[in-house]
Amino acid sequence: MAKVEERRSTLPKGDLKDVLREMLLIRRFEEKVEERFRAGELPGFLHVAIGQEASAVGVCRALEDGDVISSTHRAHGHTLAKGTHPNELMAELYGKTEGCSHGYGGSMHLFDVQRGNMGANAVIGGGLPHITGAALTFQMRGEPRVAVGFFGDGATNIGTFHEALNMAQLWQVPAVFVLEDNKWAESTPESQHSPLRDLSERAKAFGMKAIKADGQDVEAVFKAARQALEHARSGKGPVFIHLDCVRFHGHYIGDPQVYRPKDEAKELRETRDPIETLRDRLGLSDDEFAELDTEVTEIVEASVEFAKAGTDPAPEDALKNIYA
Amino acid sequence: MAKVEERRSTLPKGDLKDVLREMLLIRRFEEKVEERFRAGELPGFLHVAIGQEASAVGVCRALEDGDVISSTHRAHGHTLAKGTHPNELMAELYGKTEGCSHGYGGSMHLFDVQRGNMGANAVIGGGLPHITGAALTFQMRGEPRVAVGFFGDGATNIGTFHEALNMAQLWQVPAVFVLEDNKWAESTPESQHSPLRDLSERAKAFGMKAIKADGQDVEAVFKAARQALEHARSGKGPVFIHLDCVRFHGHYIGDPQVYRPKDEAKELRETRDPIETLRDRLGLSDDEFAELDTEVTEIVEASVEFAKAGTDPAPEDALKNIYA
Amino acid sequence: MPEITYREAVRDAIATAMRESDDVFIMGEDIAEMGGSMGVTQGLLEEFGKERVRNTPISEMALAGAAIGAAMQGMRPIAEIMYEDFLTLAAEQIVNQAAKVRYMSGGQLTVPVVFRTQGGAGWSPGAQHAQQLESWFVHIPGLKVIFASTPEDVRGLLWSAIHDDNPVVFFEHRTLYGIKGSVPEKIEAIPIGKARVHREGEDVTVIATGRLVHEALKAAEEAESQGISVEVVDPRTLQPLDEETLVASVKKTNRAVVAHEAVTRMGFGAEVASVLQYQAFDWLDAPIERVGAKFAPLPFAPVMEQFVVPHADDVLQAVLRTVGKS
Amino acid sequence: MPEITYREAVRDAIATAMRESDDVFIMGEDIAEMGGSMGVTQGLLEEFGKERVRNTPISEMALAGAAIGAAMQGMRPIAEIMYEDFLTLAAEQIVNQAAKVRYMSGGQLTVPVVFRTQGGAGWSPGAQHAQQLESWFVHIPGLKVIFASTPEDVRGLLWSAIHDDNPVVFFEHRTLYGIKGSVPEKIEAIPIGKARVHREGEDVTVIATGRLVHEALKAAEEAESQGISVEVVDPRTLQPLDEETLVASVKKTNRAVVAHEAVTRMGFGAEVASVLQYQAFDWLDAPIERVGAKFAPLPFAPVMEQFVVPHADDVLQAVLRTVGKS
Ligand SMILES: Cc1ncc(C[n+]2csc(CCOP(=O)(O)OP(=O)(O)O)c2C)c(N)n1
Ligand SMILES: Cc1ncc(C[n+]2csc(CCOP(=O)(O)OP(=O)(O)O)c2C)c(N)n1
Ligand SMILES: [Mg+2]
Ligand SMILES: [Mg+2]
Repeated sequence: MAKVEERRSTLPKGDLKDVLREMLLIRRFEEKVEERFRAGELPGFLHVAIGQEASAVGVCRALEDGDVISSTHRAHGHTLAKGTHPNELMAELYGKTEGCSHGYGGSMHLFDVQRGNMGANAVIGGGLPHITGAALTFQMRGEPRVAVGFFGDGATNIGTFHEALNMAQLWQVPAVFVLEDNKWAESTPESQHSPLRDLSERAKAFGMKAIKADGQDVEAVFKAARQALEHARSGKGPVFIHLDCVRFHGHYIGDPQVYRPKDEAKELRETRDPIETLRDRLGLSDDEFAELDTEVTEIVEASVEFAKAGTDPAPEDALKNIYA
Repeated sequence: MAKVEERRSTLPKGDLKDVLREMLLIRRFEEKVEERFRAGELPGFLHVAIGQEASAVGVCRALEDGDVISSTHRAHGHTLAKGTHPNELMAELYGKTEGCSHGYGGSMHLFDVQRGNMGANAVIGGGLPHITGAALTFQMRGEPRVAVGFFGDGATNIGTFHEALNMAQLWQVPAVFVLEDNKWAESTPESQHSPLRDLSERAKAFGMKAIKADGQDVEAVFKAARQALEHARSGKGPVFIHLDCVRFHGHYIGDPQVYRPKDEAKELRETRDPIETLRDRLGLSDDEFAELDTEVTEIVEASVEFAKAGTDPAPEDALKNIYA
Repeated sequence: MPEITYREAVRDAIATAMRESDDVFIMGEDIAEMGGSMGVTQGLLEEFGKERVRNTPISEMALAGAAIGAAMQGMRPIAEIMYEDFLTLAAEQIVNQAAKVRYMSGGQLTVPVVFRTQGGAGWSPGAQHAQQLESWFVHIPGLKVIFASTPEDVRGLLWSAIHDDNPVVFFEHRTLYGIKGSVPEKIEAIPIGKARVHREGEDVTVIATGRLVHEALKAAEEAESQGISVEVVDPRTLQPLDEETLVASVKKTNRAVVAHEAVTRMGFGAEVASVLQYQAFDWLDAPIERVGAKFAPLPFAPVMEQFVVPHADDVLQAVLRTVGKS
Repeated sequence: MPEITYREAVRDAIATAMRESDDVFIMGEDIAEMGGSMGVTQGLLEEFGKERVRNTPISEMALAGAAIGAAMQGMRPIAEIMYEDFLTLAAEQIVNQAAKVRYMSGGQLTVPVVFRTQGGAGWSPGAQHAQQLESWFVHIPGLKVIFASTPEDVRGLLWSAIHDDNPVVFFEHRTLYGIKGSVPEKIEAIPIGKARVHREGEDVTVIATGRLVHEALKAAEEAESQGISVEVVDPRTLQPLDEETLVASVKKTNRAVVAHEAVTRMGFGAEVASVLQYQAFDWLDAPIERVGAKFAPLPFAPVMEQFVVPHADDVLQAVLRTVGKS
């Protein structure tokens, strides 16, 4: 477990380039996933997090060793940010035994327990009570660990969300709940799925501390996460982080987005791209950026090679891992 | 349907004695139910509303013809207040075909559709989405009706509550949600089941209008209900009413209340009895009160006679009413 | 007779019922602008507007429960649960409320609601987006349960379900949306509780539901080429169950296979086998075979997924076993 | 061997496991000061404190889900769902999460959680407080399902469930809490997946669960007085199912009755009957009889309730039918 004195509330300047690199890696990874899916190479049902790299990276950078996360159907970014190697993630998407869930999970069921990823979840809100329970365990064992649950704006409408956060607050467990508010739940705009225009108000139903941040600004995300984690870790109770995010792409790969104003995504890309924002802030030259890009692109390409060269499970493997 | 011009926002003085009479009827009815249950005459699982008469009567008095309610496991008071004859209610508790649910329902499943009672519910929160759906129907049909759902403090922890109220607010349906906050969920005090000390804050998660009132003061309840109903009926959206209530008795009949401070109920009885409060306010003499008491006691006694003389269903009747 | 897809058939039943009566409306997640996650409700928003083609928040309990409340007030809502797996979230409302309100009220209320849902494997979504749970609802008195396998059946049965005064859990199969079939020009109600004999045969009866009806028909052709005559029957309504037709068929063929995509253990086939062994005991020449998914959650990797769920060949092997040819 | 009640047996298993390991704790509604709605957990708060005997809000989803999350972190939580009917609320977490997490993670995680619950009719609570839903969970790969009928079994099996690394749905029957039986001085684990032969017999095998075990034993005595020798077997674990013991018994007696309190249709008996007809086809001299609740929600009025749920006489009549004596 990381030592307390090492914790910082802002990202040291020297780390920022690495943060940019990581966001870019996620971006290129997701683009590759879209490409490979459209090429017919990837089975299943996939949701990419293009545009939401800052929330994954900002939050996961703020974690200490021993902290755990649970993710959603839109899980690739969180999984990479929590430390799973791109090879293992890509192999999972190809259904290979080398995958992080050994081919049993797939895009919506990514696990990497060793690295503190308690699982993506294809059921909206499904992972939130696990966070309450994990945090309860840390509390009961007196361990200085925090459990962090990601969820979307659409998820704030489901009963599981209410019950899980309410219970966490009641018991003052060290949990942080991170709302990635991209204003869409599949095809349903926020105005059609929630009566609130400021979803941080949800926290008031539990009296939970809420922190708002620009989810497109990785430094802001990191800062909010740090603050929340400190609060939770020090026994002051759980925190609700509201991240104002955007969705650049369709809900799932292949989504024609008939329901969405034509220019919305384009505009968002121009104004709220977390990668462009940080790049500008760092004043990176085109060459410097291209260098980073080449680096991560190679990692992504290599992950595809790794995945393709991976092992298909045997059909009968389907009967393993059902019971311990 | 009652005419709009007849609606009043306070109880006319002349009605107050009748209101007292009705609360007293519920009180004596519930006491009789306890007595008959302890005598071994009543089957099943019963929860009485002794001490909470003001919320049932205050709210139901404020309704117009055509308005509907849904109730909880603690349903006798609501049912009587909504107009079901004590005979039919008592007959139901005795499992007779003359009962308001014809012997199929029992204490936790009281229905009286003709009188706008859409049903008690033995599942916490179970009836709340029905209120959203009934109100939606009124909205879609352009009928000036309101659907009113009762629930307890314990129920504010269940996902159904969150989903049902959220949806009602989103769609701005004519619904009123009445929280009877008696500070206990079975054996669990509010501090052990909810992180909030003011449960009207729950409404903030939906941006729903909230009204607070003393649930032991029937006039205050009526006023709050009137205001809420007007709001909902006029298309301004649903309202959350928070009633500060008390529970005089055990959670269920027979509850030894080992978990409860010895004097709590006694003190509450002395200070917050809705019947005593109204009686004092009306300045009723002992004789006048005794007269009322005799009147309602006779009604209650008659209901027991009626119920006992009722018809047992035939065993095979159990196979009726399963499908329409 | 026009040819339409299973998807169009579902849509036609909904649209026609909505045209006919203002009491009918549909609510569900992403059913409006997007036309549903399976494209079933495409075009309905444009025709009927957003009041009657109502997007809901992600609130399966309230979505089911609000539909129940509306039904109690005389509406005929169709509540779409996007994936069958999410029935687990709506289970309380469907099982404790919809199924029982009429009964608990001693017959005062009816709850004419249809819970439409879909599921099924074959596209590698993983363990939480494709399980088949129809047997759960067959166990609950007060519900009707339908699982149609062809465009004609799905249209006629959904029509009947919408007009039925009872709560109906209506299963569609994801992989069937694209299949085509001819349907009557005008929608005809198909009675709830009537099985359909898809193919007559003498040697073995295969009772199949959903996708497995098509697999059974393939298996039957293959069996025929091996000299075995297979009768294929689709119960279509799992509750009430047309025991008469099933038993009559087995009394004729003396052998039975029950096939569905759901896990075999405690699947619908268990009920059918139990009914058959009881009512056709003296007619049975071989144990009743059950074909269903192997006892595993649905795995992601396609090779494993294919291994878990049953196909025509599994049905064929079961048929062959019943005639002692395997 | 001491005599204790079924209630005390449950409590003893929990308390002993909690003494043995700090990883074991129990959470549920009203389990602390009140000792549970059935008095099962009385005294535990005093011994273990409110952290480990944890009252929860009325939040069945989060209660089940938090237990799952704790189990994923290595705890061994016991989550009490007050009434079986409320499993419908926790169903998503139990079925889509607990049952599948190990599988979906490719074996990285274990989820050693016990979902304890109780139900059963006979006290007129009405339709939402007494249904029996064990068959639902038998249908879900990844879960183990236990339903014990005696103090000894409930203690030994709960002990095993708590120590098992898989999610277990553990059913208790409300009307059994008061029954007494002798138990070993020290708790002995009873293996999950082993049926118990309660009574040996030659003519008919009755396979019964929960309350019906006791009804079956009564029926067996009555049958004996009529010259029919009945073997009574309690599977105890419904998943995994001890098919071997059941089949062996039926191969001996050539006749079978399956009895439970749940609704017959799609009840656990359907699975048992299907297994038996398959594996003991050539040994069966009569159709397998199923005894269960009639197809109705549970009515309130005692006369109707008694009519709906099965009793010893229903088992007896079924036994008589199998030997052609009715
Ligand atoms: C319980 C449940 N209902 C419905 C779905 C289908 N579904 C998958 S993602 C999604 C929208 C989620 O929106 P949000 O939570 O905002 O996350 P985002 O996709 O925007 O990241 C829906 C409705 C689901 N997976 N689970
Ligand atoms: C979903 C569900 N969980 C648990 C119960 C058991 N139960 C019945 S009443 C009750 C307490 C309810 O408290 P509250 O809502 O405050 O109502 P009150 O009894 O105080 O009127 C509980 C836990 C239930 N009926 N339904
Ligand atoms: Mg979103
Ligand atoms: Mg209360």
